[in-house]
Amino acid sequence: MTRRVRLWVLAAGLLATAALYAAACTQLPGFGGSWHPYGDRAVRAALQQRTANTVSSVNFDLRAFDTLGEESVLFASVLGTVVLLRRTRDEKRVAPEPVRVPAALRRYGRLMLPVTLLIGLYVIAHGQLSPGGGFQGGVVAATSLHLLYIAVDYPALERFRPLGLYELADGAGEAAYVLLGAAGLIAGSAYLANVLPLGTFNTLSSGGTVPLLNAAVGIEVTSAVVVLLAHFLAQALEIEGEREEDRSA
Amino acid sequence: MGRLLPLIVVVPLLGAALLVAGGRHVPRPVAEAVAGLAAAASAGLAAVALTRPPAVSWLGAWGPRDGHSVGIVLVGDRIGLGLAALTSLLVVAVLAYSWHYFDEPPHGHGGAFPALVLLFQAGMCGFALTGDLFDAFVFFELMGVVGYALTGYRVEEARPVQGALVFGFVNSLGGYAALLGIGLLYARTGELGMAQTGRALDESAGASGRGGDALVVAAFVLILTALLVKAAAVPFHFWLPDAHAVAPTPVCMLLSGVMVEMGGYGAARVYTTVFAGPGGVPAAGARRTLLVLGVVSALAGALMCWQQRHVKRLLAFSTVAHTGLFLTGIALLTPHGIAGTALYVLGHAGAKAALFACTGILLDRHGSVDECELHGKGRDTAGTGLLFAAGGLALAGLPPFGTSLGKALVEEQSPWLPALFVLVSAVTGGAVLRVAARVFLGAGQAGRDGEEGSEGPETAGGEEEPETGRRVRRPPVPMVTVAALLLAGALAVGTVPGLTGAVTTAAEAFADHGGYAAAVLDGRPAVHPAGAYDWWTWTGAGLGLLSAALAVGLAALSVGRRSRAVPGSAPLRRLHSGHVGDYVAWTVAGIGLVSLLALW
Amino acid sequence: MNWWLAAACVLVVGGLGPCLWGAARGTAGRRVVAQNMATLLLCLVFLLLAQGYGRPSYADLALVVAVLGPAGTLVFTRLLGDETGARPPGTRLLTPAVLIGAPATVVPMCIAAGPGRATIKLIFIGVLLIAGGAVTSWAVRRG
Amino acid sequence: MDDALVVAVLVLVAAAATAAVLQRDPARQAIVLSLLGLALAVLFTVLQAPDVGLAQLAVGSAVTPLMILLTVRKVRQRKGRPK
Amino acid sequence: MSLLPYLIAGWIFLAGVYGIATSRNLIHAVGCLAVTQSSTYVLLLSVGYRKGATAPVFSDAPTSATVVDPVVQALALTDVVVGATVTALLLALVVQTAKRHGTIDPDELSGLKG
Repeated sequence: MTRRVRLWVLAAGLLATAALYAAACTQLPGFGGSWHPYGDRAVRAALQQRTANTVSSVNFDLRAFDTLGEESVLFASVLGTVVLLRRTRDEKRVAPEPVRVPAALRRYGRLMLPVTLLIGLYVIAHGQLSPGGGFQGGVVAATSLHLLYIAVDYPALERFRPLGLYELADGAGEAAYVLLGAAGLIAGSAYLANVLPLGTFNTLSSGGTVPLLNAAVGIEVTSAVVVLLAHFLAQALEIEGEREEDRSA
Repeated sequence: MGRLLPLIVVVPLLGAALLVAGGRHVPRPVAEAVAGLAAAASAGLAAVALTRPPAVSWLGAWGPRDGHSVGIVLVGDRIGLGLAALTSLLVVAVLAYSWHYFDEPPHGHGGAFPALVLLFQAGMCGFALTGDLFDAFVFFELMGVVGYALTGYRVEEARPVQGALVFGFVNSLGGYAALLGIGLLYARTGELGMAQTGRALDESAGASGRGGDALVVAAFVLILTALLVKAAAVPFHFWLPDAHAVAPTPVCMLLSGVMVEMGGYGAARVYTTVFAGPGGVPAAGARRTLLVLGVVSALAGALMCWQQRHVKRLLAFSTVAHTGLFLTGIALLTPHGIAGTALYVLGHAGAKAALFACTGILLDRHGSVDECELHGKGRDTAGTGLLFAAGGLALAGLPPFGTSLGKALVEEQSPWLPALFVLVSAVTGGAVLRVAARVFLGAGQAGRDGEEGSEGPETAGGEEEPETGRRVRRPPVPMVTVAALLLAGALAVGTVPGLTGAVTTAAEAFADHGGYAAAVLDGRPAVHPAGAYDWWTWTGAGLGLLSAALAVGLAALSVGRRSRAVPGSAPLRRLHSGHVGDYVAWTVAGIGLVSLLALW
Repeated sequence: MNWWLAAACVLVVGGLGPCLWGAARGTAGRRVVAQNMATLLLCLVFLLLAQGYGRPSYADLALVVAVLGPAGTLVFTRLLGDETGARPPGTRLLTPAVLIGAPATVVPMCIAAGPGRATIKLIFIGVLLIAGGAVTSWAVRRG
Repeated sequence: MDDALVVAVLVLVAAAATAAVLQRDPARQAIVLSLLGLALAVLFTVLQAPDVGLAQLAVGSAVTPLMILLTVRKVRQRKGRPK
Repeated sequence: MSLLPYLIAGWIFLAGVYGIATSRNLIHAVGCLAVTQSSTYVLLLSVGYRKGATAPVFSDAPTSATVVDPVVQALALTDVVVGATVTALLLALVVQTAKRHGTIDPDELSGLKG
């Protein structure tokens, strides 16, 4: 299809979609309205479950199955990336070119690594109380490790990052979520039922299974992001195809 | 039993997690055994659930109070469970097929392939069982993500990565459109469950006296877009031949066997549960939309299928054609149409997976899936040839295959349907039989590349890497056994007498808009007594025989000819360009087309 | 709407808007400068919003930006280093922006909050912001 | 009057999204995408969704740009090599 | 005003689609897909907004406070994760495309036609 024809098809499609969507918008309840039946029910249920952060309650209690699916999407895409970015038979691993990083930057990187990591852990741990949770904190924690690459150098990152361990933790985090859900079944209730004691409202141990599921997600996300970035880094810095002339020779 | 429903989805997830966690240290046979066990356990659970009365499972014990819930529900109705069971069985077959013969896994990840297959299974089972719109979106994405990774699995070659990319773009775009639609529905109804949303739409229609306004239609169109992308209906179908042509053979068996059908299932499920009531989309609009797209897909798929020389691509286009027929069956919106389509899907899954299995054997023996290159090379493997030809006849609708029975049930619904079904079955079956005759009998002339008649672009299937690492000398026993068992399954669908009755009852429950909501929200399952049902009739069997005979005739006529090209079809072939931009443009144009059809 | 929110609004329109303009045109260096400036301003915006809505817990977002914002900018300087060049236009603005902006936001907020854990958190964010701003503006200047 | 803030951020998000689409060079697009992520985080906070804002910040500020730029670098390596 | 957020969500969706369809670089197209997805966050959160309400987080607010809809926030959160993972996976495919085809311009990719 030529570019011109594609543009015509696209224009027709975009126009029709825009018309359809705009017509639908005129029928929507106005922005900022006060009618949110599901939301109101969810808030009541979350308070009854003594979880201060209602969003975490929805994610890890009321609609915990969605989060299981979401973690599986993350898990699957990491596994998929590992498979897609594997080193193939016609490629070799070369030592990455050393990069000279100024001392001030190195100091900043080394200093900020523990600080960022702590902030990440804080965000995970307070997931059921204040904004944050396993996913947000997990990504922050994983980013902290990569300060070693962006502010120090790649070998420093590789020393601090036993990849096998992170792959293990990735699987273990997913398995932990699945098994915590099964605890509900074993206790005689439904899958993913919140069967633990609910604790005191607005404390770290409140919410029953919510903090545990949150922690499982935190472990999985941290390790998943580390594994994901490890494969992108390896492709960009280490893996090289055999040169064309070598292959033909 | 209801409480255990989630395990059908969760057991494969746990299997995959264990395979990845143990990744480096688990030897390959152990990994494969664990995967097989997890898949089989899930299949067993689904089968046991099928024998019990239908049940629903509220996750987290957040059951409804006064018809409202804050949780997610899994619905174990017969059709959804049946699809989950079919998926799981096919996954077991695929794991057996790829046992020990599939190409070397990535270093240190012996369990990567089986783990991905298990995740795929979990995604499809979750999608089949969920009774919640957003949860369905999550599982749709899970299916998608695993699908892209599996399609691009053979990264050493050029075409798989391109096919996977195209698949990824079009499918994700469809998913996001659906999410917009779900957002619109949520704004209107304040609900996410299918039963709750449907009921809320009906109530608001009852209160205001108007149903099916622009918002509801837009939500319907946007959600339908994602499902039609999955179902590969024209003009959303472009990704399918590209992805199927390049994916590893075991993956093709799953993609064509069940994943594409999930799209049709989703369309039917969402329509009947959410939009079929007085507050939804008028039945005429929904019927027109599905019918037009179904018929066009069936015809275009058959036309494209006939002209392929790349055998996997040929089978892929036959999937487009047959999915078009499924959509046509669903479009009737009658219990009989759905029952027939369900039987047809069961038979098709067995036949199509068997055909891919045989093609995989050819690929592993000869390093090619090109009809011309393979000419006569299959003469020494009569067994594989017989299976391949039987698969072609099953596609063509030869009684007593399940495909034929399903088609017959659908055809009875309207006088013009037999013509469409016979034509499409004959052409797709004929194309497969033509390949069988050339490859396994050496009929016709050995084609050489340049002169094989092609007007317009085409994809050849030569110079492919066998998936077994190196070429195998004889067809591996597990591969042939799997293909034979799959065909036996397709045969059983048409010959086991009780099945049709059970499916008809299930279809009646499936099409019952109010009954579904009552069963899910009020705990009052509607009673659908097993009544009279149609089985084989003389007309149905006769039409099946006719289309099979036509397929054989077409194959016989064409086998000696040099050209497969159909005059005048070059512009259509040129549209299949493998270009992401083209396909995305067609997808939005499709949204426009569907909204026109739904509104008219 | 109170004064804190009004200040946040002014920062969004008068600060983030021009940053977007700067990030969308010009040389690669100028774009990275704009990105860096945007993360600095964003941190301040989050602090103002937390105060304006009376929700101290929103300050967690500022805390995260204070560490991840510089990390993001360093990603760009590290991987686009050969394109940005030394001393891209606009660099001069970075150091004064952070040295004036951070105290100008944090100090009034500390006064409003009074002594306590919230103030310690605010000062911590301010320190992180200044340290991050100093390092990134230096890294951007080097190119 | 709260509306003014919402409208300002919404317009900023729309502008950032449009600019991200119109940047044809992937490395430069990554910069605009990172700004889009920041703008979305502000929008989410203004819409009283700090949880989502935090997630968007975590993903959009460093991880996504890093992945995009590493991809760009890998692709350029291939192009820079003589055939 | 009462429709603006919804319309902007639609605008972002269409702009992203336009970008993918006209892209000459697959990395750029992946970026545009991310833009397309951000429309869904905007729509979901706009739908759940309530004027004058605060975040549904009660660690530093009284439990009697009026709050916005927490459900859409949970959905948007899931959506953000899904978006990031899809981006990663597609970028991995782009890396391999560059290796095996020597180009990432969709106009130059051939091999799957007809």
